Amino acid sequence: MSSVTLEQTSKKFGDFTAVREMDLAIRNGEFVAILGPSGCGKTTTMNMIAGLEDVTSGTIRFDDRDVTEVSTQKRGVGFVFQSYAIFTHMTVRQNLAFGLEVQGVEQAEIDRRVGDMAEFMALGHRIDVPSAGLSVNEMQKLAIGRSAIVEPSIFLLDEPLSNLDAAFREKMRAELRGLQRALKQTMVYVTHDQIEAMGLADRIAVMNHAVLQQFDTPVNIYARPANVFVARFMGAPGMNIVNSRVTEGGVLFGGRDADFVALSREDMATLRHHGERDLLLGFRPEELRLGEVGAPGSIAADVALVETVGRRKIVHLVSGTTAFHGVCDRGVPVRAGEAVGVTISPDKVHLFDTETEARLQWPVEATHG
Amino acid sequence: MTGLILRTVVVALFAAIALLPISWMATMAFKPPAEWTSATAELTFLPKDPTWSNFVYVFTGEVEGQIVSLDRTVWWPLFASLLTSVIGTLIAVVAGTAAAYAVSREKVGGSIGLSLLQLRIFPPLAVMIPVMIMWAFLGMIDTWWGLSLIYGIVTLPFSFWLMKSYFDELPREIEEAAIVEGCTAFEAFYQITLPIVVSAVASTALFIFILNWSDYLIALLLTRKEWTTIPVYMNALATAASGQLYGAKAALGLIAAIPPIILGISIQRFLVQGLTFGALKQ
Amino acid sequence: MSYTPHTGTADALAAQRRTLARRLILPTQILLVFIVAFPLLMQVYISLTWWTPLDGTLWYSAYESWNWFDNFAEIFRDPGLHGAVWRTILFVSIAVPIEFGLGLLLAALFYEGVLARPVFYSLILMPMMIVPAVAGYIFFLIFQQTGPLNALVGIVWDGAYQINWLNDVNRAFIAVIVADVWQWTPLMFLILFAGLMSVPHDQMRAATILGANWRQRFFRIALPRIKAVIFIAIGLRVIECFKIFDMLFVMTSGGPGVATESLSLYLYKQTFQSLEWSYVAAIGITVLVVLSVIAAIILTRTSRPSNTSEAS
Amino acid sequence: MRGSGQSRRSFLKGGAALGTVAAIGINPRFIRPAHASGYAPGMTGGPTGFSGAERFQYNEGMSEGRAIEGIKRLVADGSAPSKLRILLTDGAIGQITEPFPSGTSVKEVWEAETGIELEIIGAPAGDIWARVLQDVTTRSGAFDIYTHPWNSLGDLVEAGGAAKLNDFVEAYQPDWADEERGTPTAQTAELLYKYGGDYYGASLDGDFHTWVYNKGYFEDDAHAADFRAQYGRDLAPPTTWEESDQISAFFTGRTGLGGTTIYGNGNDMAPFWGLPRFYARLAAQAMPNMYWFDDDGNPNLGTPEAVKAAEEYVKSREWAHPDALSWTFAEGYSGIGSGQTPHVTTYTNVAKFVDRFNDDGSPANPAAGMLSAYAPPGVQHDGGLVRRSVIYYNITGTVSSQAQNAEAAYLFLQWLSSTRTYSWMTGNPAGYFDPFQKANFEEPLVQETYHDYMMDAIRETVSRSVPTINFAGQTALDAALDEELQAALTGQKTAEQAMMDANRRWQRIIRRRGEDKMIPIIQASRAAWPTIVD
Repeated sequence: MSSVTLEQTSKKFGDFTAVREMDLAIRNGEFVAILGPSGCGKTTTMNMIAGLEDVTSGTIRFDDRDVTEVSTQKRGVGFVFQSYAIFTHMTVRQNLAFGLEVQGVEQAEIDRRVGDMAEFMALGHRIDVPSAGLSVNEMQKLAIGRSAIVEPSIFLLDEPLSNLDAAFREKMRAELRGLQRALKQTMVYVTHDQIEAMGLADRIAVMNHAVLQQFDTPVNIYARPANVFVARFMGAPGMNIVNSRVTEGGVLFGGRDADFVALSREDMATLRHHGERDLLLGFRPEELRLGEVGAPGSIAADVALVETVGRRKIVHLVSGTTAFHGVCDRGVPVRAGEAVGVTISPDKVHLFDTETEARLQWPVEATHG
Repeated sequence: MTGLILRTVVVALFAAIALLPISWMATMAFKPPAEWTSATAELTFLPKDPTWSNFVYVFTGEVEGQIVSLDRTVWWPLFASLLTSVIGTLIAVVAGTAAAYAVSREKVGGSIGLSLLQLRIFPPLAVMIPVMIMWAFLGMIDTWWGLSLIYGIVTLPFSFWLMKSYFDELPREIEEAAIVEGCTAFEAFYQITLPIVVSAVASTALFIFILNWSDYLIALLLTRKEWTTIPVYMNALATAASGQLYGAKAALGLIAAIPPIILGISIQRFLVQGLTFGALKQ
Repeated sequence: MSYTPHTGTADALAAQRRTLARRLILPTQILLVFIVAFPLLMQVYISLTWWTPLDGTLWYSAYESWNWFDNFAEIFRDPGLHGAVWRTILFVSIAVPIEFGLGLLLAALFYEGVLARPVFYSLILMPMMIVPAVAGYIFFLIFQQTGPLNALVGIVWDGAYQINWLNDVNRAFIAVIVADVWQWTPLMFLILFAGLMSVPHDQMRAATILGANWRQRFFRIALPRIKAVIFIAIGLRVIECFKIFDMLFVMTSGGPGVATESLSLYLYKQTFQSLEWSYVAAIGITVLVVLSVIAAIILTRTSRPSNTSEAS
Repeated sequence: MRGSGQSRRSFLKGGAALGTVAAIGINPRFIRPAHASGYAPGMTGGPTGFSGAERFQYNEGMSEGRAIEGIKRLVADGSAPSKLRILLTDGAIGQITEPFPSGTSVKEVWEAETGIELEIIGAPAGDIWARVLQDVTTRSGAFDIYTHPWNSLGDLVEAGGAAKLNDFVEAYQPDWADEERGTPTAQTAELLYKYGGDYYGASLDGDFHTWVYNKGYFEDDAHAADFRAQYGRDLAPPTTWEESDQISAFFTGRTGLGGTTIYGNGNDMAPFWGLPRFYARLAAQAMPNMYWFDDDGNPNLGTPEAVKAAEEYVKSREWAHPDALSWTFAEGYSGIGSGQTPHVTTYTNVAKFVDRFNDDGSPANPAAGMLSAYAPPGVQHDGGLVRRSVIYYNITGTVSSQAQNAEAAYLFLQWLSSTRTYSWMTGNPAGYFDPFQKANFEEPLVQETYHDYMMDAIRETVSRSVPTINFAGQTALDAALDEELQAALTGQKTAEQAMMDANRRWQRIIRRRGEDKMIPIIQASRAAWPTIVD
């Protein structure tokens, strides 16, 4: 197992840029999820790591070894396909042995390792069945086992759970996590499902439009999204982003005269540094509280619609021309048509630049000064 | 990249080998008699003195420089080929599609699929005597309907197996829903299922047309003169006039070759299924 | 939901559908019975006699020369037939493997990728679109003593024009094999390439990642996966090759002598020259029995996948 | 553009197309002012409208006239059919349908005099027997009259396909065997018209295979001098096969007309078409004849004489064109016409198709004007020189047993094959029908078409021609022999093996056909052989 480093890695298909100048340092033994909407470049990134796609520019290193020009066969990666790509014309044993055989490992060694791997994957009793007859669960195990048996330096998984139904997926997710720990493997896991990413990964790389948006722990991604895209993409529903304006008196919610939003001291410091300007204000729906109209520090809003989803209510709110939503327990007595006062705790407010949509931080980059 | 170029070169070589014999006939069709063989002149690929006379000859029966006038021009054989191929195709496609639907949906007809396959595998010459006697008894020798009928029968296996592979893929629920809505079973077949597979039917028909058009043996045995098809006409031309009407025969060969090439290339993807009886899709 | 079929119960519906199916299959059944029943009966009947049209009687009077199984015994004694069968088998077992090999090579090249693929694809398919009788004529032209091939040979080996192709026993056999390979390699290619394209891309990539080189991927993953397609392609060619008539008839008429006489050409000569119709009938029945077994095998092979898909 | 009318008139132009000599239908050659009209005194029918037409006219006292009268009676009693359907060899159609020498055609005269339409259905020469057989065995009844190789007559009769004509011949008295005008000998008539003692066919051909040579080559000083130096005798038409083969060997590889390389043996050797060459060699191997079967009806193919003939035949391939094994008669014609070969054995109409000049006086083929013919070569025996040719193919008309009206069909055949109509028709260069009746050879139009040298050679050939097989089983017997000969020609067997195998196959075919039935027929067929020894 090894670390994986991408430096300024780009991939172009003709005029189309699939991945743009990506920098990504995956640590040894780490479980990393690459997350993003479809077409964001996450699969291309993984294919480049595996060597299935040549890079257009930049470098890929496994540990200190530059593998940019190394062919797929020689890279020593494990790859689990969304379809599992089981060789259905072979038995379980033949599947497991395939990688060792083509690499010219001795037969006795192959037999031993195949036996061990089958036991480890709990496929020992199925070892001589045709693999076409396996259950989905077994197929996934076989796919992982088949990759693991060649002791890859890094393990890549391409949405391996997306074929499964919801209940089974959760079970498989847990199993996968367990396997990763047991195998002590560096794993890169591509998914469009943020819950999967949050639940599995040590760190998450969020991608959009060929660009890496943020690479951080799940907690940080959630708590300190690097930009508007990440803020909106993570969480269900995503973060509310409203236009607002910094004035002498404070931050005007939705650019209106009346209501100011309370900010943390840290944010206030940031804003003072920037001076009077427009910005984007972000807050998570589950972080706002509904109260009486006119409560101190609250923003006046009307309830447009209330949806009940499971144990939660999603409340659609309108304040002036600004629409946003909140989530509350289903026990909260709120009805459409009511006027409410919305409070957001100051340390849960996120500030983003209107132009770059990047998180405003102290000190802000000079270009925005 | 070098691999790609190397592969392309090899493939181009194959393409040249595929093309050269055909183009030899094609250029032969435009050569005057003196250029037909190396007995009278040095052979060249392109005609030194290109001429339409071979075509004029087979289409009008007479041409300057040919003292032999043809008893029959190519027009009627051309028409005979076209008519019998088209009607044979209709018979095969209509009967085959209906049977394929029935077998796909209701498993009726026992081992009809096997019987049809045997029909295709069997060498026609081993059974031609009784067929000739039967055709004669029914007055069908050298008639357009007699030839069309046998064409329809010998290509039936293809239309059956092809269409069955299509119907097998189509979920029954489509018709069941229609029947629930109040259609009769036939209306469900005719108004719901058939329109869905209409392009498959069309491709099957083109494919079978090519098969019928390409026939030589059956027309040789079951026609006399009136309804001989192009390939038979072409070969007979050589027997009668001499083996040396190379140019005229090449012109006929070209005329016979063009429709299948055009149709065949246009349905090439479909051809695979036809030739594998639909076994490819698994 | 609350729809109720107004056609009645599910049983009635099923009955209606079966009735329709029986009607739809009827034309095909009639055509089959029409083409099979009488010929089969007549074949069996006259094969047990010595009847030939030269007897001056019609076929139904064939019982006058009843001979039980003499014709079938003749099958084992007839060197002409044995020669034709042997030549046909030789022809099939040389031509089909070459066609398969070249077709596979082409399919592999296309699978790996070539420039201008659609253009080359169409060009390479062209020979199989040619009417077989016309293909026979094309190669008749090419292999003439005074034809282009010898002209080409004359250019390469100056003056050594005089290779005799179609009037030499061995070279004529080679020539007809060349013609058959030319015409039908494209079919092999077409089917095998389609087969290769149906191999899941992920499996090939998985094999690559596991360290398999090109050859290992091709022979251990792709080929085994398209076994059924290969079976069909070869089976189809063997059957058609075994029946071969049109091309040979036009190109060599079985000549020189009987050097290129296939089973079909032999039957043609028996029918129209020797007029041994009862003997031809006996051969026909023998061939039918042999081929039925083969057809049954093919059918079980090809219908298996559709059965499993219905089950799932 | 050139209209077809013009090309019809100038049809001999552009005759460089050697490959086209085997006609599907040659347009008429002779353009003469049409001034005569009406019948000559005492004549009631026949062609009119050209000078000499009276030679082909007839009255009720003549064979043609009797046929016409017979038809008229059938028409009168309402039993005549409205048309007659004839299966005819493709290349022969022109002689019936093309006007000759100008004015009217055979078909027009018939239709005008009888009102019965002639429907001609053509088929290639090589396929026509298969078509006949198809009609007979399937009882299609698509034709009233078949034309087919004379060799197939026995098969056709045995298969029940031909109507017996005895009664009609008795009633209408054709002039087929007329001493003045008919077949060269009474024997020939027996051979050509009868099968098993009964009348079945009407001969429409004279396929006595004839030797044609390039006189220009033979008289060329350089060739002649070299030949004399090599063989110590003059380069002259051969009298024996040995001499013939020497000539073939001598010419092979020499340079001929237009720089072409000569092959010495011009014969075509394809199955079916090449067979008569072997038969001719075989027939001369004994005194007075080497019969195909011995007195007891056993095949003679296993004899040393047959092996010798086969060996010589196989050897002759050396001097033939390399593609000769796939050649039919047509390639043979073009070989002699182009000057590629010094001599060829073939059908007599080679003279009319090849040896001719265009309207502008230029030769239609390079060798035109240089050709001549000689009597068949033979084998020198102690008792004399046996020179033999064969009758082979010889288009023959038969009345189908399924004819709608056999009498009407017969009457047409009698009319067509009687000496006046036939002489008229055979003079027409537009088809295959060749002269064989005495009257034909006397006819100026025929002489003009076939050239004088051919007239003499034909007469000599006819008297030395033996019949090839024409009894039931012929197709099988010839096919078996053919196959073995081809095996020998292509080196798969020695000539001896081939002959032994052919002998066995013939025995088997005869056994299978029934020896009791076959042997009398075989013995009877020997009676028609000429015994002339030079």
